[in-house]
Amino acid sequence: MPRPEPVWDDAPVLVHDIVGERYHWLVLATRTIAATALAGQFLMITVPPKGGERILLPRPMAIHRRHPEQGTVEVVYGVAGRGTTALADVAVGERLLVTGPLGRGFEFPDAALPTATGAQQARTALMIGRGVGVCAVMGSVEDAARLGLKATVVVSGRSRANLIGLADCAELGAEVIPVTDDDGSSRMPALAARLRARFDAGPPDVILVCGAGVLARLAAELGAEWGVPVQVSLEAHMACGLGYCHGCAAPVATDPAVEGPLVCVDGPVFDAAL
Amino acid sequence: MPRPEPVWDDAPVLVHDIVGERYHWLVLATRTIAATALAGQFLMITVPPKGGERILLPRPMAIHRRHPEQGTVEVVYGVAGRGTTALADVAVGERLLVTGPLGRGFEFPDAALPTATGAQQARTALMIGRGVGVCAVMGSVEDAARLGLKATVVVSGRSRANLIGLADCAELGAEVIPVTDDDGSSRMPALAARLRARFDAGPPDVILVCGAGVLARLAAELGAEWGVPVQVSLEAHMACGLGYCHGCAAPVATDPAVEGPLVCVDGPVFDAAL
Amino acid sequence: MNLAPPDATTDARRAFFDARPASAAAVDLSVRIGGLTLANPVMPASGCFGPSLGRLIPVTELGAVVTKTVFGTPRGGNPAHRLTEIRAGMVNSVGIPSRGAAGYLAQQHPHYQALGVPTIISVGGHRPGEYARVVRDLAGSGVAYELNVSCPNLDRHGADIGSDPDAIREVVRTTRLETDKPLIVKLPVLVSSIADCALAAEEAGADAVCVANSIPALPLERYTRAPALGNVIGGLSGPGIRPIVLRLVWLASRAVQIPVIACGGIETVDDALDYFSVGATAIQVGTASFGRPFAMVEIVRALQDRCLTDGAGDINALIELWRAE
Amino acid sequence: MNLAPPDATTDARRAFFDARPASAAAVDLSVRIGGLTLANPVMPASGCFGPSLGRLIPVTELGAVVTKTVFGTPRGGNPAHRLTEIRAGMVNSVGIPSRGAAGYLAQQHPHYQALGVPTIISVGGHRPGEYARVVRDLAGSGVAYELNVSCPNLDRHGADIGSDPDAIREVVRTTRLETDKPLIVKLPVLVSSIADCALAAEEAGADAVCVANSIPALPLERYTRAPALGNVIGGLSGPGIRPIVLRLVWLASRAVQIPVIACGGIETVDDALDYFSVGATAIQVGTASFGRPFAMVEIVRALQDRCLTDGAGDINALIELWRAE
Ligand SMILES: Cc1cc2nc3c(=O)[nH]c(=O)nc-3n(C[C@H](O)[C@H](O)[C@H](O)COP(=O)(O)OP(=O)(O)OC[C@H]3O[C@@H](n4cnc5c(N)ncnc54)[C@H](O)[C@@H]3O)c2cc1C
Ligand SMILES: Cc1cc2nc3c(=O)[nH]c(=O)nc-3n(C[C@H](O)[C@H](O)[C@H](O)COP(=O)(O)OP(=O)(O)OC[C@H]3O[C@@H](n4cnc5c(N)ncnc54)[C@H](O)[C@@H]3O)c2cc1C
Ligand SMILES: Cc1cc2nc3c(=O)[nH]c(=O)nc-3n(C[C@H](O)[C@H](O)[C@H](O)COP(=O)(O)O)c2cc1C
Ligand SMILES: Cc1cc2nc3c(=O)[nH]c(=O)nc-3n(C[C@H](O)[C@H](O)[C@H](O)COP(=O)(O)O)c2cc1C
Ligand code: FES
Ligand code: FES
Repeated sequence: MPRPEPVWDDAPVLVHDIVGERYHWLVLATRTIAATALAGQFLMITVPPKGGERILLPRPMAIHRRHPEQGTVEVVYGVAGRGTTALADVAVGERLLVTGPLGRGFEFPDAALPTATGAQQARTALMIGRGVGVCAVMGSVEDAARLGLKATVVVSGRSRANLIGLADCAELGAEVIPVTDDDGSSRMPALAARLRARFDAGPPDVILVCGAGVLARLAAELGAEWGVPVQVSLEAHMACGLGYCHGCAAPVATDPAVEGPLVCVDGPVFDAAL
Repeated sequence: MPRPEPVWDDAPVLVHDIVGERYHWLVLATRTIAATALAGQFLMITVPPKGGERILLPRPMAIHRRHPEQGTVEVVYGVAGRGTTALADVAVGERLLVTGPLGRGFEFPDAALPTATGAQQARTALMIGRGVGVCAVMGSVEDAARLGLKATVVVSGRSRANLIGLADCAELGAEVIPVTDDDGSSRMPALAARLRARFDAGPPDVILVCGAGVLARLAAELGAEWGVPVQVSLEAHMACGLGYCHGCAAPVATDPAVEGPLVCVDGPVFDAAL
Repeated sequence: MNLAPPDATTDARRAFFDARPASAAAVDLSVRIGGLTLANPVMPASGCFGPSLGRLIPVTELGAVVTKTVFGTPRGGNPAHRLTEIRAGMVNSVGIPSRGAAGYLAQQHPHYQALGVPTIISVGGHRPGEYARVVRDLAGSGVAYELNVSCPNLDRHGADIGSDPDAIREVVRTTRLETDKPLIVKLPVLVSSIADCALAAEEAGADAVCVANSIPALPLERYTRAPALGNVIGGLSGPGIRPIVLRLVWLASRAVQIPVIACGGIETVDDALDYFSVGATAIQVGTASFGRPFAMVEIVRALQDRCLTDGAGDINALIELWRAE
Repeated sequence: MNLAPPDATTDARRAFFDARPASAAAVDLSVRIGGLTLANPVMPASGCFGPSLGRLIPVTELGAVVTKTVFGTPRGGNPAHRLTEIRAGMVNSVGIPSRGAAGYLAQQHPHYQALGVPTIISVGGHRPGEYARVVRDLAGSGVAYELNVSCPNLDRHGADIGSDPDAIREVVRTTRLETDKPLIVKLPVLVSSIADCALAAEEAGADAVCVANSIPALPLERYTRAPALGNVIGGLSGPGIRPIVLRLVWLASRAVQIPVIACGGIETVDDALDYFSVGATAIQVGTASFGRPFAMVEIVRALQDRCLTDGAGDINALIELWRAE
């Protein structure tokens, strides 16, 4: 799919609320981005100066939901350091400078798409996200609903109150597998066993996962077992989001004479090679 | 008079209000400073960090009023740059780190003090201040009231609404000569004529003035005409307020091999030499 | 959710792309760098621009563009993390990945040419002798070369080439033999005497100096105290370095006759005028473009507007109004 | 010492002057600089302390005090304004007024002696050869000498003496002949190679290096663009310079065996630990004391507390826990 042309926009903040115990929910009015963004693409959000605090670099944030008819996008973020702390101070009615949509998103491989003539049974996709990582895969859950794929979403988090996207999945008709740290269900052998039990008989046609850690390794393992493609969304520190600053080297070992992939343009979504 | 020992204090802000159109009025609870400060001494006020704004150097501020019984001092300040802008954000109930009392204050020369046996007529003092410069002389107005001197205070400002210390002078029984820019009464020939008319027949015994500009020159001129001593309070950029950083060189020409006076310890009050 | 539908493009953005008034466009902001005349004195800092930024802003309003530094042979750059932001500013240890001169010419230069703006090619080297070769390999591409001498001299235990006036002389002298195009020497901050470095460049035949590169720094993670960058050391940039670089520009401008291009923490037209007031002829914008992609274009337009409001016929007249001395 | 009774009104101040728990006082924070043992590694930066600060804080809790730089003959200092604050930090152009060595001994040293803390005397010179003479004239006063080589070399067009390793060697070699007391060389920031400068000091017989002085900068007034300082150029200090100086301390520590005393933007125990983690042995606090006169004492106490909570028997064990490598 050709990538949409990025634009910058001075986007009014329509909603800025707390969700769960630790996350912030932003709804931004930005018609062009809402209309063009692909699943898994992201924004660079410039944090406005406030009370003497100056944040120089924009912060990359996944586009959690796209509402092209309303001309809005949703972002969910956690407060990590100076930038997100200052971002949390922005009030409804203020504007945020955003650039997007950016990067390579998730794309269902042809094999996972319902054929033109209609497949015999619905194609299925497994999405896996933890914390705000759920946001990176939510666009694909939207796409699945639109395209008629059956989506199963593993939503992982510290506790039930901090699971992101449950309402979104319900609205989009996706099956949710909620797992949390406090009851141990998010831990690796438990989750792996649960997914194998759920899918060994009928594996999904694609696995989409956000995060560089154990979840990505689990997805790669299951993908290899089931023989299905895996796509993983990665993070890197970023300055431009457009491919010119070379700041967002993917955390992979490379030939010292050849630059490795850049997360902002070659990713954030990469094909997982086990 | 021996100078009181300076202390630092973590002083609760009891009042923080706007006065006139452009000034901020602070009442700080700081018992030792309130009890020991001499007229014309000053504080170093550390501006607390807030919303990412970091102010490194404390800001020198005259002690406008001392209330030893209540354990409080008053400060009146105008917003000039980053430091005073951030200071204006401090809320009642917060604490301000203050160091003081600092510097050489105003001191009535013996000739201006009522003699022990009682002078034939009350001694008189003329104070001159403009804008927040009125604060530097207000301590002497307090002293005059206590010592039984008759004080006349020229209170200069842009407009009537921005004259500082009118209520204080009334409370302390001082005569006020209010002069403002908007009716031209603060301009030099007019003010000089008015003071000559008021005092030529019976000059004051001392003139105390705050400011390095035309008012100080006028005071020096009148002092020379009338043969009375003049003391002037000066400003300088300061870091320590205690004499050790050598940052507050008085704006006077000096021998290149010998350091000139330091405003924080040799002043802020200097004897005016015409 | 039932939210009021916003406009397709917000007013701010629409206004930005509206045509400029003819009066503004008529202001002469042109400056000369050696034999080259640029339409205005505003350009990006090397490494803080690429043709992809041209997708977001009307890049033809700039005086020139500057490429990321090109080395003679390919380099991969530093390991992640390559950048971070701390209170003091941005710190980057990108490490100048490069496709080499041939790779630049084949894969990147065409995209620069397509921008329709003069392209200044930034050139790097591991030793003073290497710069001339890279310029030769660039085969006349670009309108000028910016010699980035803030590179460790591998022949001299790694102190920057540009911290040694003799090495600067060698870089410029040898490169001068390869091209008649303007040579700009971009100096590092950590030098004993910026005047000596600028003078060395001028004497050896440089057409301008650029002052300065980012300032080497070591950012640590809070709490863990682990180095925040894969390369441990990176370059500090952004508004916090401005007062340090202002002094360097002031000293360099007093030392040499050739133009001084200022670079360090410029975000607004007022920052640019600060540098002009201490002697700069042109300015480069680096870090500011990340947070505000249109920062450079805004500065160009604001210079036009200031000329009009201050009654200055051209940029030199405007600068004269602001000379610090 | 003459501490006024703390205010009845404020708990914070009363608590500050309360006796420390015996467990804290028992922690061994001592460090060695040459033959000298200091009770702890915390001291003021030269020019940011005077006996009058001892009126506000229990100065005996410090490891040492450092005087403002003393020159051989009297100097008046720079014209006003001598300091300002901008967003990047504090900038001072005090210009080191000095009463000369004789004046220092007669009028100032007695006040330092009365503090009851080891006094390190900072020494300045206009040429490399001058330092030895000043130290001789100081006639054995003080426990150590900090040679402030961030002074323009009047024999060499004004680049700092300390930016030239040969000049550093000359300063140390000649001064070494005059005294057996520890010599600390305080280096400037704007040098091509801090490692070369630190090595030059070590080879010539210095007992420690102090890294570093303030960073030369040019602050302008907003709106008018007039220089904000009477001397136009001043030294930038405060937290904004910390990442720059951290790198210098890291490089210097790797280059030499002698202790490195870190100085630059230290405000809290965490800043101190940052420097310890990259190799510093002791730390100096400058700008932070102006806004928070008790900053140094707080750092000493927090180091004691950290040793207790982290189970470190002494400062070296605490530092080991935090070594960056
Ligand atoms: C493609 C992409 C999508 C993302 N989507 C989301 C999202 O939907 N919700 C969300 O909460 N977070 C998301 N993140 C992470 C988010 O960008 C960081 O949490 C944020 O940048 C932290 O900034 P800070 O100033 O609060 O933290 P600090 O630690 O103070 O930041 C210091 C510097 O490091 C960078 N940095 C620190 N952590 C990260 C990180 N995890 N990723 C990238 N840069 C980092 C910052 O941008 C900054 O330059 C995403 C990151 C990427 C790359
Ligand atoms: C002894 C003394 C008593 C004072 N009393 C009062 C008072 O009662 N009320 C009042 O409003 N102001 C008073 N001032 C002036 C006050 O200190 C300044 O307005 C204030 O420091 C400005 O700080 P800023 O950060 O807002 O301004 P900025 O311009 O941002 O300050 C930049 C730097 O310059 C210094 N500076 C700027 N202007 C002055 C100045 N006029 N005097 C000293 N330093 C300055 C600041 O302290 C800071 O270091 C007094 C000054 C002195 C020396
Ligand atoms: C991400 C990044 C990459 C850079 N790459 C280069 C480079 O390749 N060559 C170069 O000469 N300078 C490079 N620089 C330095 C900038 O050109 C500029 O000198 C510095 O950032 C100071 O300007 P600023 O404060 O406006 O950013 C880079 C700076 C940044 C932030
Ligand atoms: C007001 C002031 C005066 C100074 N005077 C001297 C001095 O006389 N000698 C010296 O070696 N350094 C002097 N310095 C530099 C400091 O000692 C210190 O190196 C610098 O301020 C960096 O530390 P900081 O960020 O903690 O302030 C002075 C600094 C300031 C702010
Ligand atoms: S963020 Fe700039 S290249 Fe990826
Ligand atoms: S303010 Fe430090 S000496 Fe006066």
